[in-house]
Amino acid sequence: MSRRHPGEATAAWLLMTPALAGLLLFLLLPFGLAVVLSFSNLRMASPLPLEFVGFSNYALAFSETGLLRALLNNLLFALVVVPVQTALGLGLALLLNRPLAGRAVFRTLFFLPVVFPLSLVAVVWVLIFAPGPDGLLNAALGLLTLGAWEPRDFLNDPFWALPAVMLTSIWQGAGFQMVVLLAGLQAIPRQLYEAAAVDGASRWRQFLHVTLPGLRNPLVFVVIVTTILSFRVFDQVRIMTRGGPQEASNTVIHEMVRTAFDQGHVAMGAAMSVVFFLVILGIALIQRRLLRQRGEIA
Amino acid sequence: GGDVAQPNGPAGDQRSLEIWAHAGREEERRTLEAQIDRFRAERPEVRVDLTWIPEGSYNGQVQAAALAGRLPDLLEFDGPYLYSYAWQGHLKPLDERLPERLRKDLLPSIVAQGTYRDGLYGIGTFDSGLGLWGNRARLQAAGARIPDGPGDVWSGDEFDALLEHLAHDDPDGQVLDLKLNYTGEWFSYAFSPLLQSAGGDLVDRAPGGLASGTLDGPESVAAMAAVQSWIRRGRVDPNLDDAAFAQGRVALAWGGHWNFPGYHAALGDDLLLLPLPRLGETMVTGQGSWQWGITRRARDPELALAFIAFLLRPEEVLAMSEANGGVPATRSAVQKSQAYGPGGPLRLFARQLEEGYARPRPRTPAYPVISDAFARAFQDIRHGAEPVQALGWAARRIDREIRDNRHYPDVAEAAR
Amino acid sequence: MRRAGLRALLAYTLLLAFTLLFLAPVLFMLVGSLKPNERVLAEAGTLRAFFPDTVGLDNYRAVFERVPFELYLASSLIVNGLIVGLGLVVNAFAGYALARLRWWGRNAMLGLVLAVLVIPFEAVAIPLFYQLSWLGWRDDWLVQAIPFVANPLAIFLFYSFFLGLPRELEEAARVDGAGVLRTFFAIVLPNAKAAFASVAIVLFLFHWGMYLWPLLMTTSEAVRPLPLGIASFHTLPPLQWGDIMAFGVLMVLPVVIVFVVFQRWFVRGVASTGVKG
Amino acid sequence: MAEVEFSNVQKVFGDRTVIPGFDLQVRDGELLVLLGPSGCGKSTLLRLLAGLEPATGGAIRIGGRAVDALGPGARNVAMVFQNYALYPHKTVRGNLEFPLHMRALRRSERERRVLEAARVLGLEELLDKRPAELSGGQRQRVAMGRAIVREPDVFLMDEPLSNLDARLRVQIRAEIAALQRRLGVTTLYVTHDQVEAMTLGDRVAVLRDGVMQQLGTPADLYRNPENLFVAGFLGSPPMNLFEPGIEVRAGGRALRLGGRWNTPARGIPERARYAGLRPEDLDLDSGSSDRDVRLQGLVRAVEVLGHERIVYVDTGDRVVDALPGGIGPTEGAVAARLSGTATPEPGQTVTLATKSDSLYWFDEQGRAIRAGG
Amino acid sequence: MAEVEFSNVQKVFGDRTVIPGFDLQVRDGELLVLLGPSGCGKSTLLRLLAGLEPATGGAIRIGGRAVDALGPGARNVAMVFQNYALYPHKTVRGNLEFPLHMRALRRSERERRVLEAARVLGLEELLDKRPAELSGGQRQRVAMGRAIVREPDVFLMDEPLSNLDARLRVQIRAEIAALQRRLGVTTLYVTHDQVEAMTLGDRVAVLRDGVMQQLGTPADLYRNPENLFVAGFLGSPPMNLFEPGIEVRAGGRALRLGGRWNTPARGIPERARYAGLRPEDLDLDSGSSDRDVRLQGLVRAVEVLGHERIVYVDTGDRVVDALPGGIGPTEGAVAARLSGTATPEPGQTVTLATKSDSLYWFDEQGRAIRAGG
Ligand SMILES: Nc1ncnc2c1ncn2[C@@H]1O[C@H](COP(=O)(O)OP(=O)(O)OP(=O)(O)O)[C@@H](O)[C@H]1O
Ligand SMILES: Nc1ncnc2c1ncn2[C@@H]1O[C@H](COP(=O)(O)OP(=O)(O)OP(=O)(O)O)[C@@H](O)[C@H]1O
Ligand SMILES: [Mg+2]
Ligand SMILES: [Mg+2]
Repeated sequence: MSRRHPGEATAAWLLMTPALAGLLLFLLLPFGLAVVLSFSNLRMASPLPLEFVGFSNYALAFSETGLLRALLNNLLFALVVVPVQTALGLGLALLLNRPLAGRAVFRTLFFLPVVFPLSLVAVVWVLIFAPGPDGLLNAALGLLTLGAWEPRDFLNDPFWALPAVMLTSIWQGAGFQMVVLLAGLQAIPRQLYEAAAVDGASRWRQFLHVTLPGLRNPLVFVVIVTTILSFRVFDQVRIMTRGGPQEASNTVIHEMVRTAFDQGHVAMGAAMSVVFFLVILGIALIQRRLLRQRGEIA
Repeated sequence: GGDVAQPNGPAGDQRSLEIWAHAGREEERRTLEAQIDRFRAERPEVRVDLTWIPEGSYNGQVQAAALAGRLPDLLEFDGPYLYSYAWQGHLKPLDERLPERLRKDLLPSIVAQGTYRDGLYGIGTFDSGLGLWGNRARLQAAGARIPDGPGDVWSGDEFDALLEHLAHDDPDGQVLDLKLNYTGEWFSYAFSPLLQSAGGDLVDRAPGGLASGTLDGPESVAAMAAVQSWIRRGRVDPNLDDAAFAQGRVALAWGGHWNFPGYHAALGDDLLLLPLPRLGETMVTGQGSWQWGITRRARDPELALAFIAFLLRPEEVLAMSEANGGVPATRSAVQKSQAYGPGGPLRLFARQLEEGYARPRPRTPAYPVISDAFARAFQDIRHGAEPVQALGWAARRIDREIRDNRHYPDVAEAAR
Repeated sequence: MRRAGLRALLAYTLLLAFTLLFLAPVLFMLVGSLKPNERVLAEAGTLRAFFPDTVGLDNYRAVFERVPFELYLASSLIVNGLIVGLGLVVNAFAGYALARLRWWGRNAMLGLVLAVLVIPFEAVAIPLFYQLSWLGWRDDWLVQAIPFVANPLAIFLFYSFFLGLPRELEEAARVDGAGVLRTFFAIVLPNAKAAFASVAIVLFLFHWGMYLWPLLMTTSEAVRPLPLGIASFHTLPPLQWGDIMAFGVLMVLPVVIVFVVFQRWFVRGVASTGVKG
Repeated sequence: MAEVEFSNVQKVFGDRTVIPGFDLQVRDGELLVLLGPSGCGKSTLLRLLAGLEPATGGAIRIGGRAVDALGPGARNVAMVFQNYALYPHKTVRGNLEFPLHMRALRRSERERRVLEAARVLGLEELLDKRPAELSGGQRQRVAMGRAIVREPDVFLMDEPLSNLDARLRVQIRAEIAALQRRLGVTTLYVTHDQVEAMTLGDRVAVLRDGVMQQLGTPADLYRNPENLFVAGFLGSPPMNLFEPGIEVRAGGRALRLGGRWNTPARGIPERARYAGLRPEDLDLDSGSSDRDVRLQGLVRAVEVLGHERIVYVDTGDRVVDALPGGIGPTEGAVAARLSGTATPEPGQTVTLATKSDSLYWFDEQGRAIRAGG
Repeated sequence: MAEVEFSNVQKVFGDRTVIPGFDLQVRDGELLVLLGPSGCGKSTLLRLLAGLEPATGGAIRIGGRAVDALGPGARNVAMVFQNYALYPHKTVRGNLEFPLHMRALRRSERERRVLEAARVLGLEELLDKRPAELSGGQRQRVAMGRAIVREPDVFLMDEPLSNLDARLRVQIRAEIAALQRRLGVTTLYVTHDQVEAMTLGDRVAVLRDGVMQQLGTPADLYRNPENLFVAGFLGSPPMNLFEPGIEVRAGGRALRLGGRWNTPARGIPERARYAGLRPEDLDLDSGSSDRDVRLQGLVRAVEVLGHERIVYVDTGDRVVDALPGGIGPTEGAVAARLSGTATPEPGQTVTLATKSDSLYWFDEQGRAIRAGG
């Protein structure tokens, strides 16, 4: 068939080449390198010769570094942030999907945190989480609980550090979910609601039988994206807690950067990259399965 | 005819110097910039490119640049990294080139810190002083005994009791600032002297020495337990705003020479400089600060050395010392220093360095890992982890690092 | 009628409550940036955090005095300009070739793009850092931008957008005598504004806050982007919270402007690309 | 089953009055078609009846009960939407079952009704498919099914055929008619297609800009249109409408058509301003004397449709278009539906003839002048 | 202008043969309609001709020149798409100009041609508007305009009217016919609407599953369908097709229709298996003796269309549906187009009569048996 379209094939390769080169050079090649390096003893600060060390980096990464704890933290992070953030995004989208004056303004306001770079968000929230009764959050909680709240040093409290990072992330990301879900809501034909109303469905039933099924694809989309982002958390941790205290807020990426960059243990960092990739791949595969199982709906 | 080179023209003799320095306090940065200007005033043919690098990622930057072959000619680095850089072969030894007169003038702590396996690789223009800042009024109100020199310090028990006394009159009971808001190197620098005073250390300093048995030995564990108890009892201010002492929220602050300008401005004559407490027989304190070294790839090592020599002139040493409060690195400058000279308010720091109370950090390329492991252990202990376990974990990590690097054979020497 | 009114009231109440939650940190930053440094933290727990009694632009002045903010901003703008500018072209090209043209290797390429879609950048950051360092390439604008130009997500977004574009438009152009490239530029491009706008915003948002990569790859202040700037500013003693907040405001301003200008396109673009999945 | 009554129903959107005041009584069991051009307010009326829009004024009764305060679910009406509005994620069974579910019927009763509806509509095989897997015609039937399982008082259908192709439209049109007659449920059917209206409706209400133009049986509307609008809206091709010259001549009042003066035997009413002629009332002039009105002109176009021919003849008369938007080659041409076998060629000159009592007359306001009126 | 020739053209998508081998000669200047049900491959044929799809086999010639190796731009054909495919970002002028631009015509020439096309189609006022601002009919005209400015060898039109509403469709259909005749450009016109095909085509090619069923003038196809499919596809309502009992009886071969045996005067061909009757050939039995075939049955439904009535009568015969998908109440009913004024009521028993030479006969394979054959 392509024989009949020589011009098209040439043009296609012409168009494809820059992107292809970029993907190969900056994604595939380094990933291959990560795999190779993860079996070596490469250190950034070592003049010693390179050696093959087998799987010892993987073994050590799990036994001696904070990787395992970091993975668990990421998992916990995802388990909390994904549902909460999605529910919040959905709630906001539902609120904004009605003909209210000032919808666009509210939408912009809720989306505003999304445009905030995480490095900035982290710095601002460090202040919000300031310890002592004068800290913004402590003071607010004190006010809300009529003084019953014991002020704490959130970022340095092994119990609170991870929730603090979660809260920051939820605040920053809910607007994104909202926009995607709002677009999804607006794509649901109004007539479906009208049909349901004529059929005698209450608002709640309409939500269950029209809104939720209609939002299935956008919901899957935001859940997947948020899950993957949950495993990529780095900036907040680096700036707010540096993984502490006691690894309580450490994350995979943070551990990886700390190992490879701060301590120069590149090979072990590479091993962590590979582990991290496998985790993400697992999530992506589960996503594909879920999508395919009921993919015929559209 | 503009392209015909003039024999004595500036173009022919243009020499340039690329410098990386850490982005410290504002006065410090201004002073270094002024020093460069003065240097260039003397040597107009010299071009100087100065890059400020944030402290947080300094070592990473150096390593990355080394990897890419993009190190500058003249490099400032925090003392403890010297051994690692030297082992990796990034630095040129300075011994042969350094004028004997200048070398003699250096404080012994400077030489000790800059030496790795018989070579001098780095020279600081100032050293650091670590001590306790006290609020005279509050200490007196609590009836505290005021030590009067490095030989006469509070014992651990005395210090504990003092904290409780002070806490009695304090609204929130937090009376001590350990600068917990600091990150990175601070913890090893500020608290390893406590281990040493108690008889422990970060690592066994004998050749081939490891951390196990030392860092997690009973002495070290006891020292950390003491620190943990201060925190646990609520005596320590988290100091998030870096102003606990200056605002008078605490009576005592672990700190160093760099705190002086701010604290002096805030407390005036109420400001007291005190030695650290001792946990064993004698007090031990920290030393070491930023140093200058010439990289192996420097294009013009003579010029780089000339710049270091320029910075070591007494008036330049004093200028920097005045800017950042650091202890002048040369004896001549110490003598002239208002702060550190006899009768000066910071005399204690100079004495600690000159009289051997200060101990350099372990002079091994493993130091960054040691420091990081200890800092993590410290954080864990701060948050309630058992010192034995936290320190044990750190010791194992350090030992593995040392073994992985085969006790740091002298490969750079061979490769030279 | 009354029920509708009540419902609207409830909706507004909820919206306002959420607005407060979402806006509080932003306001806190904005107000903080206008207050004297030492009072930012001191008043954080009081209403003064949001209703200052004195305001001034001193902190903004201080930002420019203490660090070369304009250099950071320029770097960020240049790097993001490169990523977005080149990224739109390169990824749109690829997305179009995959969605519309018939060529040998198309399915393989599509598979490749979908496969690398799941490789997170963080997983390759360290080896890529090594790879480029061995080449001696670091510490400039290009090294911050070029690795991000080809973006599998952007390719995929363009791909699905182009798939959804009515094929007849291009076929009409082909019958009218336009070649592949001509068709792309004269017919497809002008009708893909929503896709371009939303991919541009996505790329911009993603990379404006980029922290890890420049942390690894840059040293000089001349090429240091804003996120590194604020991180180092945040650790630069003495800690002046007012200055930090002012830095933050300055940093986020360009993105807010970009977003407010393009948000209409963005919302539409989200609807037309990602969601259908 | 119930009759439906609109009394002075009004609807204003913002500051636009879409329905200025509408009265209509739909009889019990009747299929009443609302016919009118796009935007005239047909859907709005249905939606008012279903309770999907609140009325601005007036009252609506279903089966004698005022429903204005009831929500859509409480009115017991079923609606078939133009694009069917099937629940895309539910199977056909799920779609049919949904309204029963909402009424909390017992499971066995639900199943019985669903199977019954599926049988009536020939959907048995499709019960487990989803809407995306169905053809247009099948979807249409599911939408109908969802309406009939309810056993509602009233069916509302909003252009239920407009998404189907020509052939299917004809077929399902007949199905709907038969089904409605069988079930005997009062039905309001909205369309802008006059053929649909004519073939389906027991009665047809013609709307324009929210105002009822005429209400009657299809034959009535076709034969006795009350105004130019109705006359020009029904029929395909629609009635030819002229604004002829009218003069008193020898032999009585005469009108100028096709370039010549005709004196119709039946006379010309006093107030006559416009004249109308149905295409099927025109034929080629055979010289027969009972065809006393003749038009001559040039054949512009001929359409051959198997069983009939439509010839467009350019007679040079002032032709009136009661609807907006007419341009192009048939503009100004007179359409004649020829029944014989003779087919004129385009370009040929022909004479068309008709009986004078086939002429429709309208006054200045476009109102029909009834024979003898 | 040029003739078009398909020789054994094949098209396979994946493993699906859509066109198994297609031959057709379109004469210079002719308007040839490709007619067939949805999915039969009409669009595919157009796209093969335009070069938008490569053919799997065979050869296509335009004006005698093989075009198989040429890209779409080089074939000098113009295409009108079903949804017009107007460039949304260009004004009407821009749309009309684009193909000329591609041909690198001089500016003055471009302007001349655009203005000329705009004049022909009445688009002068709209030149500076964008497609989104136009009505459906106007868009259709712009699409036509974009095709004619090219002065191409061949026009290709893929269901160009299916997006218009009923009334506009009728009007623009006539416009297209007139325009094509005026320009005299060879035209391939695709539709699945038999009315469109009949009214527009010089000749009509009926397709089924990619295979040509019959090629001829509309009248020819209508009067002499070559097989059941064509017979059942043309006409609205289409031909009534029966599978009657056939026996030799007293008086000759007889067929059983409407419950009684008829012995047609014209006889019944030997191989006859299926019989067909056009609705307009059936009328209420008036006892006239030249109508020698009679069917009796129950009236199921009546459609009144102003000028005619269509009555669906349930005669109890085995009725054949040549097209898929026929279910519902008209199934099995015989349609009769009544011309008189008498309108039977549903439920009434009527007798329909026709002349025996109106009967169509088909053999077992569905092939027509020609009169006397
Ligand atoms: N929600 C609304 N807000 C404002 N105007 C509306 C609304 N719904 C309908 N209209 C206007 O009311 C008029 C009547 O609309 P309606 O939908 O009833 O027309 P229709 O007769 O059904 O037309 P069609 O045949 O095109 O469906 C139109 O002019 C429309 O623009
Ligand atoms: N690109 C393609 N890939 C696979 N199958 C195709 C493709 N294009 C068309 N077909 C199939 O070929 C057959 C003929 O399609 P085509 O579009 O030519 O039909 P058509 O006669 O134009 O129908 P319609 O009247 O619905 O437009 C259909 O069954 C269709 O599914
Ligand atoms: Mg409507
Ligand atoms: Mg088609």
